[in-house]
Amino acid sequence: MDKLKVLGIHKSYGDHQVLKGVSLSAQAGDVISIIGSSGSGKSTFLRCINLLEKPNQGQIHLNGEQLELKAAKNGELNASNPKQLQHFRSRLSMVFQHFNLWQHMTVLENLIEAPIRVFGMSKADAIERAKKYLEKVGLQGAENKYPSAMSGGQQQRVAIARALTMEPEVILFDEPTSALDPELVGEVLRVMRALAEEGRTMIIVTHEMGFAREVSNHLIFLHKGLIEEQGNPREVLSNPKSERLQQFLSGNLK
Amino acid sequence: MDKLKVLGIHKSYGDHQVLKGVSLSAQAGDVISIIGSSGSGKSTFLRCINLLEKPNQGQIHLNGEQLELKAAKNGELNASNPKQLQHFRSRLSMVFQHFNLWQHMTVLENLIEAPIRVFGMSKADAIERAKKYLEKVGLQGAENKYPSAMSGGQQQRVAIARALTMEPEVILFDEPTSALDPELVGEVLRVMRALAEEGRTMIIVTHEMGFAREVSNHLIFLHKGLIEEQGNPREVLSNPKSERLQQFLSGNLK
Amino acid sequence: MDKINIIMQYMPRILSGAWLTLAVALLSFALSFALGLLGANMRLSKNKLINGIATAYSTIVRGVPDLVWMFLIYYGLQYWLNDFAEAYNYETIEISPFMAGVFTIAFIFGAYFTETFRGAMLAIPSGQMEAGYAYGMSAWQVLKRITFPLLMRFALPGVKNNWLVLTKTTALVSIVGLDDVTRLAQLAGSKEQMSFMFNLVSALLFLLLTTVSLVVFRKLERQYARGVREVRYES
Amino acid sequence: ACTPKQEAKPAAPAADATKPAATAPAAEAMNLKFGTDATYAPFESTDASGAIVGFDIDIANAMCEEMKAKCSFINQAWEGIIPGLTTKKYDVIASSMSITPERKQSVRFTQKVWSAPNRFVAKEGSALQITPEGMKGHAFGVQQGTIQETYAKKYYPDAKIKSYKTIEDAYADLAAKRIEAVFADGVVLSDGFLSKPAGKGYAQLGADVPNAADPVILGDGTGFAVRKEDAELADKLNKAFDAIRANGKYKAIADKYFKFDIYGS
Amino acid sequence: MNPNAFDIFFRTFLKCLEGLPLTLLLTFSAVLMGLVLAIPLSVIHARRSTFPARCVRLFAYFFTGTPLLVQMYLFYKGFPEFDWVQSLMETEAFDFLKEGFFWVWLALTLNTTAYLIEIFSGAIKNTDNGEVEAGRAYGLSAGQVTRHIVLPSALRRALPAYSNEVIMMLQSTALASSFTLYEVMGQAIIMNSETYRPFPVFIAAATVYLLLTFILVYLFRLAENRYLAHLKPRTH
Ligand SMILES: Nc1ncnc2c1ncn2[C@@H]1O[C@H](COP(=O)(O)OP(=O)(O)OP(=O)(O)O)[C@@H](O)[C@H]1O
Ligand SMILES: Nc1ncnc2c1ncn2[C@@H]1O[C@H](COP(=O)(O)OP(=O)(O)OP(=O)(O)O)[C@@H](O)[C@H]1O
Ligand SMILES: N[C@@H](Cc1c[nH]c[nH+]1)C(=O)O
Ligand SMILES: [Mg+2]
Ligand SMILES: [Mg+2]
Repeated sequence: MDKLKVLGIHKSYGDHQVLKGVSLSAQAGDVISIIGSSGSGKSTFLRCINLLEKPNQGQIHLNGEQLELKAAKNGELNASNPKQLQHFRSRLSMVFQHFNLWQHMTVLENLIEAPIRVFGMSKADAIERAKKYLEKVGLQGAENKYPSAMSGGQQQRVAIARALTMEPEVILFDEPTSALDPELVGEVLRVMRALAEEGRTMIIVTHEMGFAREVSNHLIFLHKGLIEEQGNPREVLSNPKSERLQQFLSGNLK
Repeated sequence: MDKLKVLGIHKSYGDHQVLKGVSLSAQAGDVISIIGSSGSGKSTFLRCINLLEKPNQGQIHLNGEQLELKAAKNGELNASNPKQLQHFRSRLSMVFQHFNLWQHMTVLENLIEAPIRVFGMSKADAIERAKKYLEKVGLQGAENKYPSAMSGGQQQRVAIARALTMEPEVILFDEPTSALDPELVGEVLRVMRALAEEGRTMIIVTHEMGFAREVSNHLIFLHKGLIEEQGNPREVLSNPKSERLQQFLSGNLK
Repeated sequence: MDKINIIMQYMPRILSGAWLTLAVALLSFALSFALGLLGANMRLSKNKLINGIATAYSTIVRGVPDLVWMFLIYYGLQYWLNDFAEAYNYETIEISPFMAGVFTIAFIFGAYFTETFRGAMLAIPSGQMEAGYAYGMSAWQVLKRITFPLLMRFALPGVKNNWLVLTKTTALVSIVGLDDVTRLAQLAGSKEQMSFMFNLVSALLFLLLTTVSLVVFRKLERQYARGVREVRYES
Repeated sequence: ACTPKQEAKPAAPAADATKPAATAPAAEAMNLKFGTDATYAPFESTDASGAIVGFDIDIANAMCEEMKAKCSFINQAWEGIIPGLTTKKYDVIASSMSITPERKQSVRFTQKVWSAPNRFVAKEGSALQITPEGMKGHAFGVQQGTIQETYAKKYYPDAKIKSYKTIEDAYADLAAKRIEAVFADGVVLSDGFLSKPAGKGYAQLGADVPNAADPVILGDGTGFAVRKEDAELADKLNKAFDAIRANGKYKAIADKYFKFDIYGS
Repeated sequence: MNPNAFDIFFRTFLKCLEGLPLTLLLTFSAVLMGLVLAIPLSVIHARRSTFPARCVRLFAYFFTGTPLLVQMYLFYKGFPEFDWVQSLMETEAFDFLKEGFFWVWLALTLNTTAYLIEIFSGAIKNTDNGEVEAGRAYGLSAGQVTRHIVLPSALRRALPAYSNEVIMMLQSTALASSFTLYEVMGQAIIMNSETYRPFPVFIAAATVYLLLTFILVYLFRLAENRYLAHLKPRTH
């Protein structure tokens, strides 16, 4: 059974059609990279998966359960059952490009907030779990720091730990390294590679071709709101079929 | 006779002894570069020369005239005669790392302010002179712009023109290019090279070894508040004697 | 001293007036705070009508003197309520002078808080809220745990300023006849021909309130500054 | 036409709305609220504790006893005293309000409660003449919105007339020598000012100005006032007043305050 | 409501216009005098902890920490109690002390001075230290740096805050109506005690103030465009 199945997502902003029917399915343990030029709709697609952006058409299934959607007046699909949406979101964690750590909370508070509020976990349990994942990203001992007192790479690792603490079934990454300088990129990639080896299901929007090649088992190239090409990353990257992708890759390597 | 002679400058902040006796003398037309690692006291030394920073010990002579100093209670030397200090400063112009242009004045107003106030020059004369130097730095026609509407390189050139309009005997530069991006550095270096060729007396704190080598006829390497090594720039730079300087230069070139 | 004695005689009553001043100030602060949150949300609404109403409210209120509002609402509100009651066949709704004063000040400062909170809301990066939703927190949880604490951080300087101005504006209720410090001290001063001393007393009581408020706000600022103080300066 | 759309949104607590309106036919004890501007000693003022006291208050209480009504008093600045009545903050004005044709357009008066002439006071030995010529260029004070203000503006066009929110403010400016005289209800000036420590060194100026000098402006004595539609209440008040006039309560109260006949002829 | 509400509104509106000159006189004489006083005082205020600086701070603390209305009472009613003020009031030359105008104006002026001191000294302290150093480095004297560099720059940056303060002052003049002055609000109060119709009366007054405020806002926007040109973000 598919862990995550997303079918025919359409999304427009006013007249501008950003996604024209994008689908994806991931088995447990799949790592799927999404690449594409700026404005091709990568972030929008990722944000439609957990309904941070409301699609105009499409279906989202998690573990075979379909997210109930109903159309609003303006044509956007909303969750008909807020509880179900919250439940879906809690199993589909997201790691944001700009981290979006809560500035008024310490690292530990950032990690335990959602498990406590969403799962009703006890504080002690949440802390225990949080520490485990903090260690996994190599930040043991940073529990009581505030995000503003950390470097970009550290912040991004906290953001990953925050997502992990939810023990989600799927993790969505939106350009997890692009806000970082090259030195910090290394830190984060190391952590993500470890996650991939653990067999987590991940969907990653990225500009790092090298990373896409190394860790993902499936690669999607988005162009103008459609999947232009997809398949095994090594094959696709070394032997692109479509002209678009060839062009994209040549620009990307310079 | 020495144009500028500075003898045995000592300066401490609290317990922290920043300068431990630094001397320098410049003939007319000398271009002296001062290099040294961050925190070695370069800026402090330059600022002591025109008493923006008050030294604890030392003498300053301009054209053989000694600046009268008297010790204040806290051990700092103050000018005993404010008029003499103003006079010294008007002949010793400074160009700041961060330009320090007066934001509420146009370029022209920036240039004529000091000559009018300090020399009591007529406005018409001051404008004439200002235009001449504005042209020299390649900014003719920018008279009525506000600094905030100019690029960093342009602003630094205005700052140099402002110093020149005072027709000073010595110009002090504190890292005149380090606030600029590489593209803008070029603009400013071109102007400074032209000044050196004109035979102006200049003291330049810089991180640009290439520049120090090309335009200055004397180079001073400051280390921990003392002159560690000095001499002809080409010789000193290609053949450093002290270990410190060797280390500094190796770090600097990577 | 004779004068001191006279002042001490009036002190209990003046202090009761100070208490009333404080009550008016705190109540209208709470109301205007809520009104400001509402107004700010309206100001940020994409609905043109809602936005327009809030914009008109904040512009008009701030363009008319407090005293004019005081008279208008103090005397006018009851007319309006009566008309309303008649039209819908309710019993007459009565408002006491105290409540009228509180409503007036709340109405005025609601406009100032609208602007304060609007600015603060714009200053919160939207990603902070999105992160909450993305992990399955409910709208209410996000508001309470994420938006509000951050809002307070950005709004606190404005809130402080509004509070300080508001406490001083309460003095206007004396003009419509509420027995606050200002009025009681003023009347006592007239009666005893010691206006200077008595008005000085009320001035000093206000100064005390200002001073205490400043101390309290410094504490609050420290509390809501969680996570801002340790800014890291790179290199 | 001028109903405010936006203000007043903070609606009053609805719980208050359950109180019975005073106009409702009262089978049992009726609740009556009186509005008064308690800055007008000896008729209405506040004592050191802040309680509202005075002749009008005592009379009103006596009438309430007669009507078996429960009475309370609300302090209201003079400028808002009629709006306060029409908006039902209270049901009766008991505040030395002179009965004038102009006011009758807005409120319904009871019969006369007391009547006395108007008067000037000034520094003892003042050489001022209270004729229009004598007052020319001189400053004197009146209370805003009173019959004396209207009268002064009409008959002393060349004087500097200053209007004050309360008569006490006028006394204060008299003491500060900002004005040379105060023009107000005579009894108020004599009993509420001249006979008090603050009035030391001041005296009546010239002769009394009787209400008959211009009855349209000065009216004929003061009365209590109710809303125009409350004819029934006015009736009750009139009956109660007749009763205390008849049973000597009025005289007892008057004697406590005055050595002369405050009811007037 | 009553059909003649409009009539009362228009009559009051015209009546309020009679009070307009006094309102404007109070506002502008106070803000101009306040400006003149506040500039030197804020220079003193910005100096660290000298005795004069402490005095100025105390002054500002008192006048910003207490209600303007109380200050007006203090001046209008309190000061004439002093014998020397009394005897001054008696003399021909100081006759104006009897009028409410002077005391109300004084309270308005000192109040706005205090607020302006806080505004200006804040702007002075925010002046870029580098610009100050540049002035000194070219031989300008301390006084010249203050007069020609610091103040022109600080006062321009304070312009938006100053315009706010002027608008606040305009509105504060309404308090003068409590001190026998018939400015706009005073005229409205007269109309109220004649008509007993607070709604149309005070809405008329509100309209006058609102119009005045809009005009001031417009004028200050023009001034800001002119004097704050240098703060505009770069346009290329
Ligand atoms: N809220 C919005 N309103 C209108 N247009 C939007 C909005 N969000 C995104 N868009 C548009 O949708 C298109 C796709 O945006 P999206 O952010 O998904 O691109 P992307 O592939 O993630 O690009 P990048 O690599 O730059 O992040 C862009 O043209 C963008 O301008
Ligand atoms: N106002 C001050 N108070 C205390 N210490 C100071 C002050 N100014 C400078 N210092 C200290 O003096 C030392 C020398 O500073 P200076 O600015 O002269 O160094 P520099 O050689 O110019 O370095 P850089 O290349 O980074 O500009 C540093 O350690 C600095 O921390
Ligand atoms: N009797 C006068 C004056 C007064 C003032 N307060 C009460 N009464 C009037 O009705 O106008
Ligand atoms: Mg994106
Ligand atoms: Mg330096």
